[in-house]
Formats: sequence, C-alpha cells, structure tokens
Amino acid sequence: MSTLAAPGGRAASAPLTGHETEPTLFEMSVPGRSAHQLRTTGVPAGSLDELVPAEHLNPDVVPIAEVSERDLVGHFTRLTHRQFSVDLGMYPLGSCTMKYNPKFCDAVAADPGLSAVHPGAPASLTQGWLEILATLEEKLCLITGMAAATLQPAAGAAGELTGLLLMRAFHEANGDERRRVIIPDSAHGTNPASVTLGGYEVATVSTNERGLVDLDALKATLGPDVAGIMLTNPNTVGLFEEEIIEIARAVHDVGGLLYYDGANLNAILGAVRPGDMGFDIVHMNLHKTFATPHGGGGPGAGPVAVAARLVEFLPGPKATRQGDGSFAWRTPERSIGRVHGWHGNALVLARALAYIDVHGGDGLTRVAQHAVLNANWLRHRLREILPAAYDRVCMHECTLQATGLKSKYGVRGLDVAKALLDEGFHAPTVYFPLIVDEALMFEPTETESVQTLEALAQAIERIAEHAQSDPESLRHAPHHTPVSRVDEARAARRLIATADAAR
Amino acid sequence: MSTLAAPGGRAASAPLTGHETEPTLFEMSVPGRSAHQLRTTGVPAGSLDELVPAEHLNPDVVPIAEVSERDLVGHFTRLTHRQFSVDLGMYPLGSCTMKYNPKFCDAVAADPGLSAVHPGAPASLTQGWLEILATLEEKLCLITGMAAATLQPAAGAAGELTGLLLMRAFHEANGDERRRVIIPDSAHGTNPASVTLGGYEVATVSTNERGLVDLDALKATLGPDVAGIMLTNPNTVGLFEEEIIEIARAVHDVGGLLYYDGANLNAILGAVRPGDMGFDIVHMNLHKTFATPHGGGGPGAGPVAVAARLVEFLPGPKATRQGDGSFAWRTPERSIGRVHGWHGNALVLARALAYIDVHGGDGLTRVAQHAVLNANWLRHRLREILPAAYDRVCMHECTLQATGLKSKYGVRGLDVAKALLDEGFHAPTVYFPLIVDEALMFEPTETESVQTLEALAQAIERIAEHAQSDPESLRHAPHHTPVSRVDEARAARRLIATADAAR
Amino acid sequence: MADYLPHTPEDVASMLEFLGMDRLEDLFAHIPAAVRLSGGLAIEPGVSEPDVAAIFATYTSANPARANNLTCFAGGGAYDHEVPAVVRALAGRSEFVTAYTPYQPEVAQGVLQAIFEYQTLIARLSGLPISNASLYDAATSLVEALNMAHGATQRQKMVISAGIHPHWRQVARTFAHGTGHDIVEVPLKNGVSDWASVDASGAAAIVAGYPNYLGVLEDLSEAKALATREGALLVLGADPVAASVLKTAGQWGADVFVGEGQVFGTALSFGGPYLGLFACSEDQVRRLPGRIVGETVDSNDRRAFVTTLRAREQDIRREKATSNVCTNQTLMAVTAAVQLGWLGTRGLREVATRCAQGAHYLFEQLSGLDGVHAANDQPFFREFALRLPSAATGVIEAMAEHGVLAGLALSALGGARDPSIEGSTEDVLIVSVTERRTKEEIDHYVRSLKEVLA
Amino acid sequence: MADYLPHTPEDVASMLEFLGMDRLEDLFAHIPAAVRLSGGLAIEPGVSEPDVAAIFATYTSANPARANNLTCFAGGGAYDHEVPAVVRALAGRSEFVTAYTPYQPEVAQGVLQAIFEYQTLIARLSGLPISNASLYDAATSLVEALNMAHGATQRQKMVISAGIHPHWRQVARTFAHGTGHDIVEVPLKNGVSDWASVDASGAAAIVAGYPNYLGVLEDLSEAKALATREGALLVLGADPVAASVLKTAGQWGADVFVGEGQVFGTALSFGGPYLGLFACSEDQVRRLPGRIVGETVDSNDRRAFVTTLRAREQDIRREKATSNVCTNQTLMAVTAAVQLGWLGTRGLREVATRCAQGAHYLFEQLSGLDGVHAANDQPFFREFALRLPSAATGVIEAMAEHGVLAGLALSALGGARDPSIEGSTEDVLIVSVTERRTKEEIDHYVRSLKEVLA
Ligand SMILES: Cc1ncc(COP(=O)(O)O)c(C=O)c1O
Ligand SMILES: Cc1ncc(COP(=O)(O)O)c(C=O)c1O
Repeated sequence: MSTLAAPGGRAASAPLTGHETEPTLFEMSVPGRSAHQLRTTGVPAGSLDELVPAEHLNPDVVPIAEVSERDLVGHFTRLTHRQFSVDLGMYPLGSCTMKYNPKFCDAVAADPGLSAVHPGAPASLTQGWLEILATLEEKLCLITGMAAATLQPAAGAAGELTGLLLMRAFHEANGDERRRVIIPDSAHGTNPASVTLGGYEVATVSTNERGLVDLDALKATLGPDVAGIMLTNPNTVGLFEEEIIEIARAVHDVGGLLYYDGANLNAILGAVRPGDMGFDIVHMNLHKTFATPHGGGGPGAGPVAVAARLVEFLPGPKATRQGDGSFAWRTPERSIGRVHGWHGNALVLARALAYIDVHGGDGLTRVAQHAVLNANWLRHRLREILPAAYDRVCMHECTLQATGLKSKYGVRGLDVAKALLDEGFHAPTVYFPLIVDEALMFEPTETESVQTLEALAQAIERIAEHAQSDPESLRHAPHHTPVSRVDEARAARRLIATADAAR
Repeated sequence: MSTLAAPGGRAASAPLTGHETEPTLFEMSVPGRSAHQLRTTGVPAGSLDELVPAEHLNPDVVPIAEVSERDLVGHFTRLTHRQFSVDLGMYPLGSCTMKYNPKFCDAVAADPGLSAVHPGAPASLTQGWLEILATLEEKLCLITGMAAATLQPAAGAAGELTGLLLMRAFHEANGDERRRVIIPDSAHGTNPASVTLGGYEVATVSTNERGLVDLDALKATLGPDVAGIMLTNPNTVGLFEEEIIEIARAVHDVGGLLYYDGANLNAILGAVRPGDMGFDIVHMNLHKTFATPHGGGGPGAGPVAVAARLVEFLPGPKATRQGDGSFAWRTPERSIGRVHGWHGNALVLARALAYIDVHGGDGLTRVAQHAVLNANWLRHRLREILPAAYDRVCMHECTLQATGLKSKYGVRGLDVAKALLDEGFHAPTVYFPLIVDEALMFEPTETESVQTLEALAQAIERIAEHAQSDPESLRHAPHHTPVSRVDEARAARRLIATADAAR
Repeated sequence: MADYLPHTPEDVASMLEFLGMDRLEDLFAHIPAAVRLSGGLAIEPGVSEPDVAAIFATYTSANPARANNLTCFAGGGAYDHEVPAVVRALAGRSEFVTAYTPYQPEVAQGVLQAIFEYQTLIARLSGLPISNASLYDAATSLVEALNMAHGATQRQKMVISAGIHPHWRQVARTFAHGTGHDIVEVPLKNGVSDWASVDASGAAAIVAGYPNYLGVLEDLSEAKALATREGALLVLGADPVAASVLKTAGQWGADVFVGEGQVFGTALSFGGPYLGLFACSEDQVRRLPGRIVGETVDSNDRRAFVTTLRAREQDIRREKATSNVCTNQTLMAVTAAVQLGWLGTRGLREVATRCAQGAHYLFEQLSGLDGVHAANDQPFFREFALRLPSAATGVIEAMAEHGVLAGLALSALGGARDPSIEGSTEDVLIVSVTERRTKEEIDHYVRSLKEVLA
Repeated sequence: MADYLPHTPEDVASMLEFLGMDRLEDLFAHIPAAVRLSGGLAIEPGVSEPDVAAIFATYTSANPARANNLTCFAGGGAYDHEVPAVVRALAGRSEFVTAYTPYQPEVAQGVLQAIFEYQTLIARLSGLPISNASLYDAATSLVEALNMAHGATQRQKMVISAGIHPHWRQVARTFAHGTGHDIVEVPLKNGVSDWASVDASGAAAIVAGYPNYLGVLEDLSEAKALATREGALLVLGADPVAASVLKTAGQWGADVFVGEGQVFGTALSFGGPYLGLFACSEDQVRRLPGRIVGETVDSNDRRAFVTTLRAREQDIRREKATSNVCTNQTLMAVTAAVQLGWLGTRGLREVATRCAQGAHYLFEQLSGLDGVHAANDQPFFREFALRLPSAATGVIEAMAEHGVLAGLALSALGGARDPSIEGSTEDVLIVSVTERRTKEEIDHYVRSLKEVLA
C-alpha cells in the first residue's frame, strides 16, 4: 500500500471566482420575468372567479419570484459551489455514515417505472412496487435477524417512535401498564424525544469507564414498570456493548423489551444481528447504512423490524407476498395503524434494495469489516494528537478528544473541526456524545481509501502544529470557506427566518 | 427596469475549500483498485490467447488508472469546481454566442429513443430519426433562405470546408478553373485554413474605416479566377455589411459564389436571411445559434445550406421525405460525397430542432432582437471606459478597445480580461479580430438580463479604477481563481502533453 | 461479487498490520461469540449493477399505473404536475444531494440559503410568518401541529374535520396512542364539516381541510369562530397549489398551516419521499418542530445563513424537545424552492387556475352521464367526489383498460365507512385534474367512463 | 409563444430609451431594406417544452432500432458498450457541459486537466507519445492523418487499405477533392490487405485497419515494411477497445493512430457526436491537428494546465494552419476520460476480452448453420463478416422481427461492390458482439437466424 498516492477524499478545489454572497431568488426577481412553460391543453379557460366563489379568493397576489430560467440556473448552480458534499470530499461526520452513495441507485430511483407511479393506484396496477417492498422487508429481516418489518417510517426518529408505539401496544395487549423506558446517557437526542412522544418517561442509565452501559446501574434501574430499553450497538461512542447478552437477559427478566437503534448498523452487517443479540424491535437508517444520499438533511427511511411476538402490531397496510406469487396490501390484525401518509419513502426503499442486491450478503459483510477497519486505523493513526476517549478497538467510528490541545493551547475541538474545513475535509461530529469532553467523533466509512485517511491525519497534524504556533488564528478558522465563522448567537437572538422578516 | 435588482449572471460563489491543485487520475491510482461492474453474461470464457494469435497480443499491460468509484466521483466533481461555465455566470465571449442552453434540450438528447439508436440500423427501423433530420433541414432552409442543406458537418469549420468543396464542385461542373477565394482581413481563422484545405488560395480584402469590407478594394481583387468570397454578416467586429447587395453583385458578376459563415447568425434570425442577401452557400453553427452547450470546446454541428443551383452537389446520403410521408436516405446525383463517418452530430441536430420548435419563428426573431439590444446597450454603457472600435449601432456583439487604459496606465486588454475573472465574469474575446488594436469583443447574448449587463459594467468600472490606482496588481490578475496567471510560454517551450512525458 | 470498497487485499493487510492484527475478523473478536453470526448473511451473493438493473426492469414493467402509461386523474394529496428538466437538473446537483444536515454553516451556505428561500416561499403561501425547513410528509405535519397545539394549550382534545385526508387522520390516531391525544372527528355533511355535531369544548386544536380532501371549498369562518371560542389553535390542512390563489391560512385566521409539498417539483414517487409543509404564527415559533434556518452574518460581516433556535431540538432539548424529528426532507424542500422559482408568481397562479379549469370542465362532462352523481353540491377547486352506479374500485380497474387512472376510491382510502361521507363509501370516486391534462385526455376520460358504465 | 428571454417589455423600453431608440426594429434599420425580411420567418409559432416533448415522443416511438428495444449486434465503429450511471452523472456536470474552449486557463482547469488525462490515456492505448484533445470522429481523424502525411512528405499519394471502414474511405475521397490527394485503395483478399496489388511508390501514407473493419487481425509487418521502404507514414485505424490488449500502434511501428472513441462512454447516438482519436509520434507534433493541452505552472508555481503549441492552429496560423478544426468534441473526450477511469486497467481489458469471447462464441454457433459461411478464414477480434444465402438487408429486417439488430449489411456501407471483399457485397453481413451481450441473447440470435433463413 502506498500512502504516497494522492488522496482521493480531499476537496482540494480552490476558489473558483468572486467573493460576494449569492443574492436571494427574491433579490434577483424582476416584475414580469418568468421561466415556466406549460403544456398546451385546449381546456376551456374560464376565469377563476367564475369557478370559485369570491369569498374564497385571495384579493392579493402572493409573490413567489420572477426570474428567467437562465437566472434560476445561475442562482442554484452558484449555490452548489458554496456547498460541501460527499462527492466533493471526505465527510467523516460521526454517527452519520457519510459513505459514497452509488449513482446507480440514483438512476434506479429516477426510473419513471418507479417514480411516476401514483401511491393510490390499485395493487393490481402496481405489482412491481409491491414486490420491491415485500422483497426489501424480507432482506432487512435477514440482515437484522427479525421476523417482519414495516417500511413506513420516513426516518430513524420516526422509526423510534413507531417502535415505542409497538412496545406500548405489546404491553397493553398483555394488560400491563409500564411507565419508563431506559436509555443510556450517551444516547442520541432522538431517543429521549421519541420516548416522550411514545408516552413514556425517560430513565437514564449511566455509562461506565469503559464507555459501555453500566450493567449494575442498569439492574438497579430495572423494575416491573420498565417498558423497555433503547440501545444502539455499537453505541454512540463507537464501542460494542460487550455485555449485551446480560443486558438483554436483565431487561427481559423484568418483562421489558429491547429496542435497537439501527443508526450504527453499518458496523455489524454480517457480523452480528440485533435479533441474535436479543433485541425485540429494530429500526434501520437506510440513508446511513443502505446508501441514500442525505440530501442536505433528508430524505431518509427508517424501517422497523420486530420479533415474532410483535408482528401482529406492525403498522399497515403492508405489501405482502401471496401464495400465488402475486402481492397484496395487508394490515396486521392488531396493527397500531398508519405511521406515514402513504407507504413510506418508497424511492428511498427502492434504492436500498438495489444497494443490497449489488452487494449481496458477502458484500454487506465486507462493508462492515472495512468500515470498522478504517475507523480503527484512523483512531490508531491519530492517537498522539487526538487520543480516543476509550483506547481500544472501536467499531465503525471513533470518539477522539481534543482535551490535550485545549489544555495546552486553548484550542477547542470546535476550532479543530473548523480548521479541517480549510483543509478541504468536512468536520467530524463535535461535542457528541455529550458525555465525552471535547469529543470529536470520526466515522470514515468503508468507501474512503487509506490514502484519504492518511491525508486527513496529516491535515490534523498540521492543525496541531498551528495550535502551537498560532492558536489565535485557529480560533477564527475557517478562513478559506465561502463564509468565515458564522455568528450563530445573533441568528438566535433575532430570528430572521424569511426574506420578509423585519431586519 | 430596476438595475438595482441583484445580477443573475455573476458567479459570486466564493471559495469552497482547500487550496491545492487536484491530483491527476494517475496520481490517485493504486494497483488493484477498480470501479467497473460488468453484466453477468454466461458467455463461455476462453482466454485471450486461445482466441487471438500470439503475435497480435501486447505482451505488456497498458496502464489506464486504478481508482475506486468513490475516488472517481470525487476527482471529477472537484475538477468541476475548478471550471467556469455558462451555468455559473455570464460568459460574454465575443463570436462564441455563449447563451444559456435550455436543460430541456439536454433531456431531448438523453432520451434512449434517440441516443440508443445505432447509426447503421436500416431506415425502416429509424424513421423517427430520419424525420428529425429532414424536418430540421427544412426549417434551417427557411431560416437562412436556402434551397437544401446537408447536416453532416460536425462543426463550423467542417461546414466551411464542405462549402468550399461545393464551390469547387460547382465550378468544375461548369468546367471553369478558379484559383482564389477572397476573405476579409477580419475573418475568423478557420476561414483561411478552410480555403487552403479546399485547394484554393486566400486573397485578403481589407476592412475600411467603417469596419466593413472595402468595396473598392474588393472590386480591385475580383477577377475571373475568383471562385468566391467568404463573409460573415454581421462580420467579426459585430457590424452589418451594409453594402452586401453591391458585394454580392460584384462577386456574382465575375462568376464567383458567396459563402456565408453562419457563426454570427444569432444576430439576424428573422430579420434578414443570407439567401436574400445573395449568398449561395451558408453554414450554421448550431452550437452557437441553436443552443447546444459548448461542452468545453465541442461538440457542435455545422450544417451547410445552399442555393438551388448547388443542391445536386450536396453530400449524401440525406434523410429525405418521400411522397408517402415516409423517409429514406438519398444521395444527390453529383454529390461531393460523405463529409462525416455517419450522419453528422445527430444528437446536436435533434437538440437544435427542439430549440427551434420551442421558439418558433416568432421566438427566434425575438432572440436576435434581444441579442442585438443587449450588445448595443453594453456598448453604449461602456463607451467612456472602453470605446467601441467603430462607434455606431452594432449587431449581437461589440468590439471595444482598451487602448485608452493601455496608453494611460499601461494596462492591456488582456489584463482587463483577467481582472474580470476575479469579478466573477468570464472574459470577453481578447485580441480578435486581429485588425482591431487591443480588442475586447463582448457578446452578451439574449439570455442575460439588463441587471447582469449592469453588473458587468460596474465590474469594468471598478477595474478601470484599479487601472489607475494599482495598475501593477491588475497586470498580475487574476488573484482569486483556482490558479493564478498561467505560464503559457513555458508550456510551449517544453511540451508536457501527457502524465508520462519527461519532466 | 460487487461493491464500492477501495481497499485492495494489500491495503487491508498493511492496515491490519498497522493495528497489530492478522485478520479482519480480529476487529470483531470482542463481540461475544455466542451472538456472532457464523456463516454470514443468508442473502444471495452480490451481482453487478447491470444485473440488478435487469431485476428492476421486471419490477418497473409490472407497474402499469405509471403516469407515462396511464393518464393520471388520481389526486388525494399526490398530483401529476409538470416537473421540467431544468428543475430536475438543478435539484439533482450532487452538492445538494450528497450533503448532510448543514451542521457546518461555513461550507453549507448552498443548502442553507436554498432552505431559507424555501421557508420564505412557504410562509408567503400560508400567509403566516414562520416556516420550518420541512417535515416528512403532510400527515407528519398534521401530527406535529397537534403536538404544537397541545404544547400551546396543555389540552388533549383534537377536533379534526373528516375533510382531512383519511390517511392523515389515521396517522394522527396512531400517534395519539403515545401522546394520549383525544381525537374527535367531525363528520362532513354534504361535503362540509358539521362542526355543530361534535363537542369541541376544551379543544386544543380545530383542524380543517382547505380545500378538503373531497375538493370542497369550505367556509372556514365557523371553524375560526370555534377555535377562538375555545382558545384552540386553528390548523389548516391546505392544498399548497390552491393556496396560491385562495384566501391564505393567515387570512382565515389560522395559527398553523400544514400541507403536502409533493406538488412542488417532486414526482409521484409511489408516495415518498414527499414534503411535509409546516408554517405557523410568530407566537408558536418556540414550539416549532424541526429545523429552521435563520439569516445572520459571518465574522467578516457578510450575510450568512445558519440553522437556528436549536434549543428546541432533540439533540439539545432531548426528552423535552418540541419534536423528535432529525433527518427531514430537505432535498424536497430545495426542490420546491427550485420548482417555485421556475413557476414564478404567474406560473404558480397559472397552474392553480388550470387545475380548477380542468376539474370543472371534466365535472361538467361527467355530471351529464347517467348513474353518475356529484357526491355533494358544494363549490370545489381541483378535485371532486362522484357517486358511481357501481363500486369505484371496479371502475378504476376497468378504466385502466382505457389507459386512464380514473381517480381514487374512497373505500380504499377510508374503508367501508368514513365520516367524510354519508352512507357507504363503496361507490365514491375522487377525481382530480392537473394543469398537465389536455382537453383530449379529459374527453377521452369521459368517453371511457361512458363505455365502462354501459 | 415560448422562449428563454429575460427582458420584460419595460426592460426593452428603457433599454431602447437608453439607446435613444423607439422600437427594436430601429436596431436593424441600417440593414438595407431591399434584403430585410418582411413578415418574419415562415416557421410556426413557438410552443412550450411539454408540447415539443410530445412531438419528439412521436419521433422516438418511430425508432424501433433503439438498443433498449432491439438487441444490438451491429458494430462498424459504433458499439453498444456499458455506460454506467456514474459516468453519465460526472460527464454531465454542467461545468463540463456549458463551458467554452478553455481560452482562460485560470478558470478552466477542470476541463483542461480532464483533457490532459484523456490525452495521457489515448497516448498509452496507442503506444505513441502524443495525443490531441479530440477531433470530430474517426473519419475526420483519418483525413487529418493524411494531411499530416502530406505535410511530412510533401507527397500526394495515400495508400489506404480497404480494411478501413468504407465510410471513412469515402470521407477521405471527398476531402481529397480539395487537398488533391491521390487516394489508392488496397483491396482485401480473403479479408487481408493485398498490398502487393497496388503501386505504393512515392506514397505519403500507408493506412491499415487494426482490426480491419471486417474484424480481421491483419499482420501489419508488411504495411510497416512498405511504409519504411517508401518513407511514408504508417497510419493505423484501430479499434480503441481492442487496442487495450492488442499490439499497440507504437509497437507495430506506426506513426499515427486514429480511431473512433465512441466506445469510451458515448451512447450510440445515431452516429454522433462521436470522438475522433488522434495520436502520433514525437516528430509529427508540430503538424498535429487541433488543440493539445500541456502542463505548466501558474505565477505561484502551482501546477496548471493550458492549451499549447497554439502556433499550429487556425486562429494564429490562418491559411498555413495544420488543420482548420476549431470546435472539436471535448465533451466526449472528457467522457472518455471518465469512462476509462471507471473501467480502469483491468476493466478495459475485461471488456475487450469479453467482446472477443462473445464474438467467437457467436461465430462458432453461426458457422454451424447451413447456407451461412465465414466471408474469410482469418483470425478476428470482436467482429466478423458472414456470407448469407440471401441479401443481408433483408435478413436484418427479418431479424428485427425477432427483437435483434443482426448486424450491418456491407452493401449499405460500401455499395454493391467494395474492394474489401471479392464479388458482390449483397449477401455480406458484419456481426459484432460487445461485453453487454449475454449467452442467452447470443443463443437467441442463432435460433432467430435459423428461423429467418429457414
Ligand atoms: C444514533 C442515532 N440514532 C438516531 C438517529 C436519528 O435518525 P434520523 O436522523 O434518520 O431521524 C441518528 C441520526 O442522526 C443517530 O445518529
Ligand atoms: C466567425 C467564426 N467562423 C467560424 C467559426 C468556426 O466554427 P467552429 O468552431 O464550430 O468550427 C467560429 C467559431 O469560433 C467563428 O466565430
């Protein structure tokens, strides 16, 4: 292996041109301009007030924007030149699995045979879609070791809430009232938020010095009023909960259920399955593990798979394979009901199936192996400058600490993160999980080469040198980005959320 | 009209990240890496040396590159962030007609119903394509006022040479030997180059003080050995040859033919037709007038339309509309033969037809009117700083001069052009046509708004101020581009045309 | 065997060596053997992209309903609007597509500004000052509105008109299991909400559809009065296209606007990913669910955009967050900004107007057919409900033979009985028309239905 | 009435006012009235994009030959190779698509570096040190090679093997009218060039195909010897895919390599835009046609790329230029760089190998059929010529009924007689196979041909 080969993951593209901020669409508007072109329909054109009672019509014209197609193209193309992305460079954002997403899956989702289908069309005219959904459900169950799944939740958090409602339905069906759901203090924010929306109280269990759930503390918290526990394994510091068997036994012993937050599933594909660990409910973030690009914040998909005893409660309707090989919509008897307006983020689901089909069981296993290999290589490579919060083998991501730089030079983790932007890399996740001081969480993912990891490490070495030589300038990094450090406080102090807001 | 509205045409996007040049594909290569995925065919896989005699096989492996799909994507995406384009901002490159090209036409060309058709498939299975070609020919003839056309030439220069060969065929058919072809001293370089390849000698006619062909000089050069004259009207300084009728008469009187270089056709759509001006042969640059994006230098298409007396010499085969409404390939009796390996740049031709259909006769007329309006507005707006070489109404482009800045501050036209890059605009065409000292030729095109023209003017005003305040820094502009001023001399002195060339 | 992994065997070997390991499995050695998966996943080995494309070709060919095959007259919150190549090209730029949530504003101005523009547009269309950066879909937006109403009033009763899409109501009921909301459905009588028929006292929210999902334009003054009387929030579930010409949510005095943004540049997509629109009044902003982008400046005093009011969100507020949403539908929000920029002020009005014209033209033709009756006699906008002489599901299947997706069967959306209509739902067909439908297509619909019913 | 013009009537009015004019027509007032077009263009008024899309739908549906409908076994310089979504996405980036020729290197490093990488790849495949930045197509490349040979030798005689594609030869003949070149075609005997049969004395160029267009692998030593003897340039018209595994042009001692680059990522496109490959030896570089990109540095000594040796080109050298080419096929060259980067060293060899395997597998099956004979008994690579019991054109039409584009009829390419084959061309079919063809498709071809000939 030559770490001398030039890195691929580094956005080394220098400034193109110009230094001004891009005007808004509204600032570009000129009355009377337009870009739209509509089909000639020949439909008799009665005026609106003949068709709609006057009391329903808005006396005013709602201003949208008035730009030419050319200006529209210039505007949004320039905006993309002010935006970092996976396609431009490495994006080691911990807990987000910013892997490269195959363009092939984009093409699959763009096929009118999928994208131009109305969700309300009868099953007889959409058998292809139903087969995709049923097949994906089967494969996700094989991957997680569960019995059945719903594909409706639109993202991880939606999956969590769906899972908690399943938990509730299960307990209620057993006529037993439970109050609390346990989550580790290292849990992602969506977990406690979902617990509340699920109608439960959050009970927090602490993390021990090894970065894992404190088993004794857990046992102490457990009781007959515990509905279940939400865990992600590997957990949010990137470590595998080695006592998962004991945890599962303890929770099950008090009649609780185990919920698996699948955001970190990428680490264990083909290595270990939530079902085999004893989890009863599992959500997956298809937009992390199964290659839907994040779209600047979404869309995603958060299917929820469950153990046999929970299948009857799943949301419906579900695309179901019939004896005769055809497919039909079926709703489980004791279904908690719909959790999405239609069938979930269908095109995201189709991409995930395509991704799974390309990789196959063998490929998915390699995905996890290489993701974990990369995280460990990076952790070890950076041990001098950014020691790991827990110094041992991690899974797909490693939680490092900038405490050294802070105490020595007063340079914080945030400064390191911002300085990385100047180096052509996206920043890692900063200050998460909250339990780790000066946390910098790196998730390189399996699609980055070792040359790219080395380039990242060298960039961090340069930053560490600057921390020593010129800490002040680091505290004002980044210097070479479309805008310099942004005043977040001011934005919150005086909300300007639209172009029309008072300034 | 509010010239205060923010400009649309200015690439104001600031630096994204990083300052290094992008490594080459070869520097990124690591032995054993790959991105390709091929279909599973089940075809019996004999080894090459069973299929191919040993003496034909290369003993060595030809190195291409070995990168992952992720690195391939990163590499070329970063390269695009080092590249200016029409979609990013105004591109007022004179003589190049860098208008906005509708994305709709991209979609037309991408349709497999056109793009996946083999050019050797029989006419019976490609009637749709033949209809497109026949229809486009008809419409181009209506636009230029000619009798018939060939769509084979792949670009303007190819059209020129084709036209000259038609000229030759015509004269030879009349058994008359002619030696010279006249071109103005302001002509584009492809004109003389094509004349030579057409087997003719170039006779240059001078331009008078009004920037037009010197009619007397022309008459003096004319003689029985003149095969014809090549003109572009409006000419390369952007002015209409007002004496075109006299020119045509004079050339025809000596039995010569008039060739129309259609590179500037955008200026006269619907206003005046080459055929009506007396031209016998016309080439068009579809990639200029009819909206094929320039692709970083190509592809284009240069159809050639001719007057009735030249039709029989056109290249073939041609898609021809039959009496029964079907289409067939036909080759004119006395055809000069093929000028393209197949049928020309077919997808470019299809785009052009789509563009013509959207605009229609009325829209095309507006295109020319607004293109000319923009050029004149800009010429007038800049009259103080960059006076026009010929100060009167111009057509679609205006040739301005930096002579003032040069004499006063030693800042040349090239420096102004480079400084514009820093301002977020592409440069105008510099030092062309050669007959104009310190020429800066601006062609705004019809798709730029007046706000964008105003922003360009203001940028030039700023540059003029710098020329006064800090001429030295202007001489080293640009400063904010991916690379600073490039050493062209060094590149020519020591050719390094591949990654393998000795350094 | 196909994948997108860069590492060569040599890379893996030397990386393992760097870690002092021999085999990739060593990285997983600390996982208890008892739970480790032996023998790998029971999923067929991977195949190449072209092979998978061949598999998917069998799926797509089994979707005759696609709009490029059956002319689409189905609506119900998912409409077949024009999406031009230019919008697909711009919204498809990989910088928008492959970026994460804009956590680092210095390198995310592209997405942030696009969202800011989106928020401005949704605020304008709703007539309300604040829009968030998107939610999953309209149904989720409704649920978040109910949660907001609960937060604002600390009450549990949610009075929801049956004019709200049956699926949205079902979703509201599902999540009420967790929040404990008490959902009261207000039946429609002759197509309009019969507010008087329910006890709205102590309501947290009054929810109405505008137009309602049967296409009817309900007079909302009564709903507004009710909300005022009870001190409840008025929530409108509105059609965002119609919103461009109809009285805005703000003008009706609504506190919250929710809607389905698919109509702004997103393909039918078999129902997702779509775009949950959410706008509200100033005084609810601290209870706003999800992300919101605000304008600010950078350290050089240049305008910049950033996600703000983060203290509401789950990653900071945790169990006290206003919502659990994290990943949303940003790409669809960006798409909506591009599509609305393309339509422009006049284009959007033109689309709304043409939808209404087409729907009324079709309605007139159909009301002529015997056995076919309007399900109500109310004014409608772009969609209307019919009663057919036979089951709507059967008619839809039969119409498909004529190359038409005739509409939606109420029974398929709301079951055998639904408070949105008196009596059985079985014979109710909901028909909608967009600006893409030509007179020819509409006339063909009418001819076909005649034949089908004959 | 549709267009892409930004100006509002107010814009136009105030701009005219700024110019002291009243009407747009005033801008054209100086054009002699006698030639001005009155009444405008005789072309129907414009319609909207969706309307035009509807028109084009009628065209595309009238192209049953498309490769997603008929399985493609046609070649002749245009091949149905795999082009993955990733290559389309990258080469389709608007910065590549909407840029002009890189006249301003400071803002054109993207295109310039991509071309530099392309030049490197073509040089490697040709085994020659220099490649230009592209020409129109293979036929143009051949013509430019002849012009180069003329420049190098000041001679006019061009000795061209009939193994060169008939269309390319026709194009060479056309342009010879202008250059005065004397084109001598060398007949093929049993598939290989019969060099001895022509007088090559005083030749400027010896041109051979490799493999020739009938697919035959000719031993080029004789051509090389001839070139050496006459002091002519040896020009090879080669299949760039085969070039990845066959002896390179350089290894054969060729001075110039020309070929059709469509195979590297460009769709069949009904014949264009394609990509003219052109590579040559060091000593011909000053005669190189078209643009070439060179490496240099910027004023900060950072690596940069720029078009160089400009003194050869038409805009500077004018009538003495080495060629008149200006606009070339850069986007296809960039596409080729992306496609080759995707294929990589092994992938390209794999493609070449699979083409050969498929072609030989099909050839074996077919040679079994009675009435079907190999047109020659030479070794071939990915393409071969057959003699059929009936006219090839008829067989192709009949095979289309079976969903197969069976190949190319020599008669359609070269006319009733062509020096590339003894006797009539009428019954000659040229069949080619790419890596995309499955065993199933090939077996179906064989079964279908049996039926067609039965
Ligand atoms: C550990 C963890 N759990 C849950 C989530 C929530 O998933 P989503 O953003 O798809 O709602 C995330 C995503 O950031 C996460 O990292
Ligand atoms: C006036 C003029 N003539 C001819 C040409 C040559 O056209 P092409 O580049 O398409 O060969 C050009 C293009 O630059 C031109 O501007």
